[in-house]
Amino acid sequence: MALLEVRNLTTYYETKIGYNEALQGLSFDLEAGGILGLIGESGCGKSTAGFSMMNMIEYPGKIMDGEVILDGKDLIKMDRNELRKVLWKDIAMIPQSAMNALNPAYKVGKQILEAIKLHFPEMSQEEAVAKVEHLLNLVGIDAKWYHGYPHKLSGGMKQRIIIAMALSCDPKVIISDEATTGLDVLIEAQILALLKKIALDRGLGLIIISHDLNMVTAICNRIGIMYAGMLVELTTTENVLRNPKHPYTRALFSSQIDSKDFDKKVTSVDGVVPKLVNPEDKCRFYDRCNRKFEMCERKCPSLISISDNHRVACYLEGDNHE
Amino acid sequence: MKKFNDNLKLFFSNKLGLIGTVILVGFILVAIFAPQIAPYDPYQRIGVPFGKPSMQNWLGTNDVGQDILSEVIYGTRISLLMGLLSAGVALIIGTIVGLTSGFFGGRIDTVLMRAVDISLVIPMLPLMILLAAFLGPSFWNIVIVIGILSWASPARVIRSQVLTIKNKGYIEAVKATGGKSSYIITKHILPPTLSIIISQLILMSSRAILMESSLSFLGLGDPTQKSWGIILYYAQSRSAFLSDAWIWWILPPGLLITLLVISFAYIGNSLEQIVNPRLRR
Amino acid sequence: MKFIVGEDIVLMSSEEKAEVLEKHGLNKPVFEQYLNYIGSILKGDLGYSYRSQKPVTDIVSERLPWTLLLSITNIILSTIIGVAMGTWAAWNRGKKIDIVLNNIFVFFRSMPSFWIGMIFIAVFGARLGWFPIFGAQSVWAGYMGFEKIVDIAMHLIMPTITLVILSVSSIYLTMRYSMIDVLGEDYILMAKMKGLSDKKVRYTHAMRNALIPVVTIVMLNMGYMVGGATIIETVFSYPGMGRLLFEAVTNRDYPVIQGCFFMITICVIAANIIADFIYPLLDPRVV
Amino acid sequence: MNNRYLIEANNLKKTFDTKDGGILKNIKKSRLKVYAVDEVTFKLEPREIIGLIGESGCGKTTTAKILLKLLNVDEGELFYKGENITHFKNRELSEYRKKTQIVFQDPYEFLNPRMNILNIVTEPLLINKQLNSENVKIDKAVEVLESVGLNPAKSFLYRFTHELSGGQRQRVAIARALILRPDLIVADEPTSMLDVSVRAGILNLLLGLKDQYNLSMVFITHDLATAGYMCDRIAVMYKGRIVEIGPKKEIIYNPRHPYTKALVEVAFDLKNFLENKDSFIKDGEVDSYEQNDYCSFEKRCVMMDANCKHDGHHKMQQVGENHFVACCKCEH
Repeated sequence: MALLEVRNLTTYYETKIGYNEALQGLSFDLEAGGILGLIGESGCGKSTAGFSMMNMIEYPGKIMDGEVILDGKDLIKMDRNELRKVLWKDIAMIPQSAMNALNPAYKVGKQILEAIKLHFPEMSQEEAVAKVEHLLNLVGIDAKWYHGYPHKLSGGMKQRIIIAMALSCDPKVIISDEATTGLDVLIEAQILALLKKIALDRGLGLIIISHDLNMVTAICNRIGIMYAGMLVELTTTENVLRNPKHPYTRALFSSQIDSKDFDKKVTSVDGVVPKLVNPEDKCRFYDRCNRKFEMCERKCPSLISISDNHRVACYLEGDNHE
Repeated sequence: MKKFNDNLKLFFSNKLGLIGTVILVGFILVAIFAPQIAPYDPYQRIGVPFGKPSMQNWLGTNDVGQDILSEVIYGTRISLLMGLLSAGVALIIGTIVGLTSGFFGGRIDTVLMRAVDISLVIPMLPLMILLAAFLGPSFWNIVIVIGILSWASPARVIRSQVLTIKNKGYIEAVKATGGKSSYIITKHILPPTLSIIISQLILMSSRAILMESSLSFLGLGDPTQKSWGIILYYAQSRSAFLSDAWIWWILPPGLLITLLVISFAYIGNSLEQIVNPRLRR
Repeated sequence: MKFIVGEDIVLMSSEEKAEVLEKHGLNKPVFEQYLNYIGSILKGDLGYSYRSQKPVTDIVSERLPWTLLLSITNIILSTIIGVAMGTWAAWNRGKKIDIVLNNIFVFFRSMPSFWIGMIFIAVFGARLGWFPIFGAQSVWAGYMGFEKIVDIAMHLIMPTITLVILSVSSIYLTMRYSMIDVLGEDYILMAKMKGLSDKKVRYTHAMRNALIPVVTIVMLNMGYMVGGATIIETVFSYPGMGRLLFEAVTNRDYPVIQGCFFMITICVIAANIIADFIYPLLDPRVV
Repeated sequence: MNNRYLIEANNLKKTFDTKDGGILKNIKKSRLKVYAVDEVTFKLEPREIIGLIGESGCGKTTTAKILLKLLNVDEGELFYKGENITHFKNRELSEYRKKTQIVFQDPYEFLNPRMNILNIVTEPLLINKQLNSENVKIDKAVEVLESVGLNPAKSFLYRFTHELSGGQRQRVAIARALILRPDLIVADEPTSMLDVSVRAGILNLLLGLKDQYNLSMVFITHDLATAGYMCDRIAVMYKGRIVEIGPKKEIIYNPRHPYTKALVEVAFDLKNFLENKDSFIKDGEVDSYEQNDYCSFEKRCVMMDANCKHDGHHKMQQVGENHFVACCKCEH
């Protein structure tokens, strides 16, 4: 059984003119020790996906449907009190702009300690402090920073602190939502290396939400490509690199610069992402697709398996013809 | 133009803004048509002193036998006018200071902002009392005193708006194309600041009305002009609160001040929500 | 220094004039007068009242405690009420309770404070007789000990409530905006994700950061509150600095006016210094 | 007057006080002079694109602003077509500014949201008093909008920036920069805010315009792959200094400076970097902007040893054709 099973997760946002269907039917499994990348452009619903998995969607957002099953328990069905016990203990998140995720008024050590004491009330003060110091060392921060305030830390250090915080209650799954965006490339790479190492050492399930194809392909072993609120392709990194199927995935790769041959022209995808408020029931990539045919306009294709470990939402592939 | 209509819609979608506007329009009408509306000339003795409300004098008469209702109606004129004028003076100074300070920055900014801080921290009312007493009671003196002592907070708001705009990329772009300071101020900085200036003008008016009434109440206003504050001053000095007279002598002017200030506050707040999207949540 | 003597001197006879000038040291050159003035302030000497001929230092120090009592009670109460209500409204932003609170405080802000005082006197003083309407204590009753404290408290209630109504709104509004701002911060989201209860998020994580602008506003409003005290002391004939200043202004008693301003300035500066000590306790970024 | 180089930057230096602002705040309370740009020297030929690459705070944007004369240098000289423009003022300066334009990172910031596209695009003409009539204005706007691929141009004229997509906005910004027919365009991370699928279009547009209008470009980026695609030459900056400069193929296929090596690895073989990061760079970041006289990269360099600490080692030395490196460990 998979560590985390996400089934048909659907989240809408209320607007004045109807629901914005920001996330539609997200389904995937995550094994222990697996690193899954969710990749897509702005507005594709990847951040909504992250928060929905934590059941942390707030008004005007609403989880309409779906299950997030962690250890046999469905997070979506839990009430706030049950959920509070599971959050951070079993599933933790490194949010976007970790720069601002530390409370400026408290020492960083205290903020990590707070989570530990909340979820392990039986742990003694000394043990908890020792654990925080151990975590700081683990992420490459001197334990003396326990008593430092966030404004004294650089961006990269804050990022490391947040990673330590995410690890503090030994969760089984960590979601990283654009966690390194905005950092300098070398710092970003160093932090990714750290994250990957920890995930592999501890056998965590890691979900990396990002817009950076280069980064995701280097760190993840499975990748889900999202477009306009839907998963359009879900497969191994190998397959994404060698054998991408969905026209959008292919387009993404043809817009990447080829390091071997800089004279090879990159191409862009014309058109814009469709409006997700009351969308038409056609393939959401229809307007920008260069291989569309009449079937695509009738109904939005669903994600189907075309081979082992390769699922695509496109009528051109497999038996996706109804 | 479309944007203007959108904003108008946004403004009126805020019910309080609409209520405020209706009340204010009402007050303005009363102020303009005071001679037509008021039953008597408020400066004329028409009855016995300290008269109780009656069919002739709905709100009774004051200590010298003038009709209180007429006084209150004429008071609208003075209070409204004085509020707007004082706020105007404050805004002229505040805009100049805010624009210079925000746009030019550096040492000028430091000096001006220090002045703003000081005038925000010093106790305003005692200073006003002093100035008003020194200049002597007259309509224009009160306007000037309130105006020159309340420029600081609009100056600060305007400066921060100017600063935000000044740091926008497009200002740098204009500089890179060779645009001069005068061009940048008139074309790029003033237009988006104008709406803030107007909303500040309205908020300052409401404060100025309160200050005017306070000064008048202390006997520092122009005793020949019947503003609401002056009416209350006479009510206080004749100890109206010790008898039933407070109901018709003290209550009405105060309620009207409150109502007028609230209408300004509602309008100002809903304007601010349009002007300052940060507040639009 | 010369101009400040005012017009009164014009009305005096020449002998009187010489005497007055001599007494106040006004017959010396302006610069020397100024030096003398600074020197005597440093010695704690604020000169003599034109009117009562008593030393200004005595007059002021007699009135100061009452103003301090009124202002400090007001600041404490306004801050507690403003912060509590502001937090409550921000947490329930957009709901009915938020709208009701907003309107109540806008209403408070829009009422002329002296008028509220007059209504209080008329209703709770003159009509119902619950509270005394005049002064800070019943001087002639000769109360002692506990009775005296109760008496002073009874005299304090109406002026304080009036003053709180005047000053609470800006604290409430600042707290509400600041709280709303803070609640939108990423570290609040983080705290929620960590599994903390709403109460803990609100009081440990949000409140402390939201209080920072409130300290600034209380500090900035200190002058405003003292100003408000001036007028309310006049309404309630409360024997504080504000009333003293008002009397001095109407009497053109310039040494007293100077003395009052001097004291008020000292108080405002002191309040600012206190605020500077509070800042680092709330915000470690300020050192 | 005719000179081989369009721009020559000679030993540019610019310092800022550290009195306030960001990371610098924590160094010391005393007023420390911080080199935002230190001894920056390079030449730019006509029709050439040079890439400035480095992390945030490395001085690449400051360099660009100096080139545009938006900032004055403390030391050093700047030549435009052989003419010394370091101390240009007023008339001369506005003549120079017509010839140099900038495209910013965030097109939404760069375009005044209250102006329609027509006014945004033609504003440079208005400022430089080259607008005679409304017809000329519209004609010029249409022409330039078409050249940046906004078709049909007429349909865009009266729209506002918030009605456009990110890619379209950046095209408008480019059109505005082009309308005065400049010789030099400084592009400050023009694609970093855009989605990947849109980015390619902007990059190709800029390359096309370079050929069409004989432009030179200073292309600022933090992404080596983009620099490789766009530029003829690349200058790698670190802590205000250029640490390596050379033709792009030299930089990318034969990097010599340890910092460049790490950047190349991250951009083109991230997987390998993640596994062996310690052989490329030491943990830690730019913690201080204090400059020494031997090597800016001291703290993070894996090759650092006692021999490095000799004054003057930060000077550039040639390691190949047009390829210069500021590292004493790099022999030819």
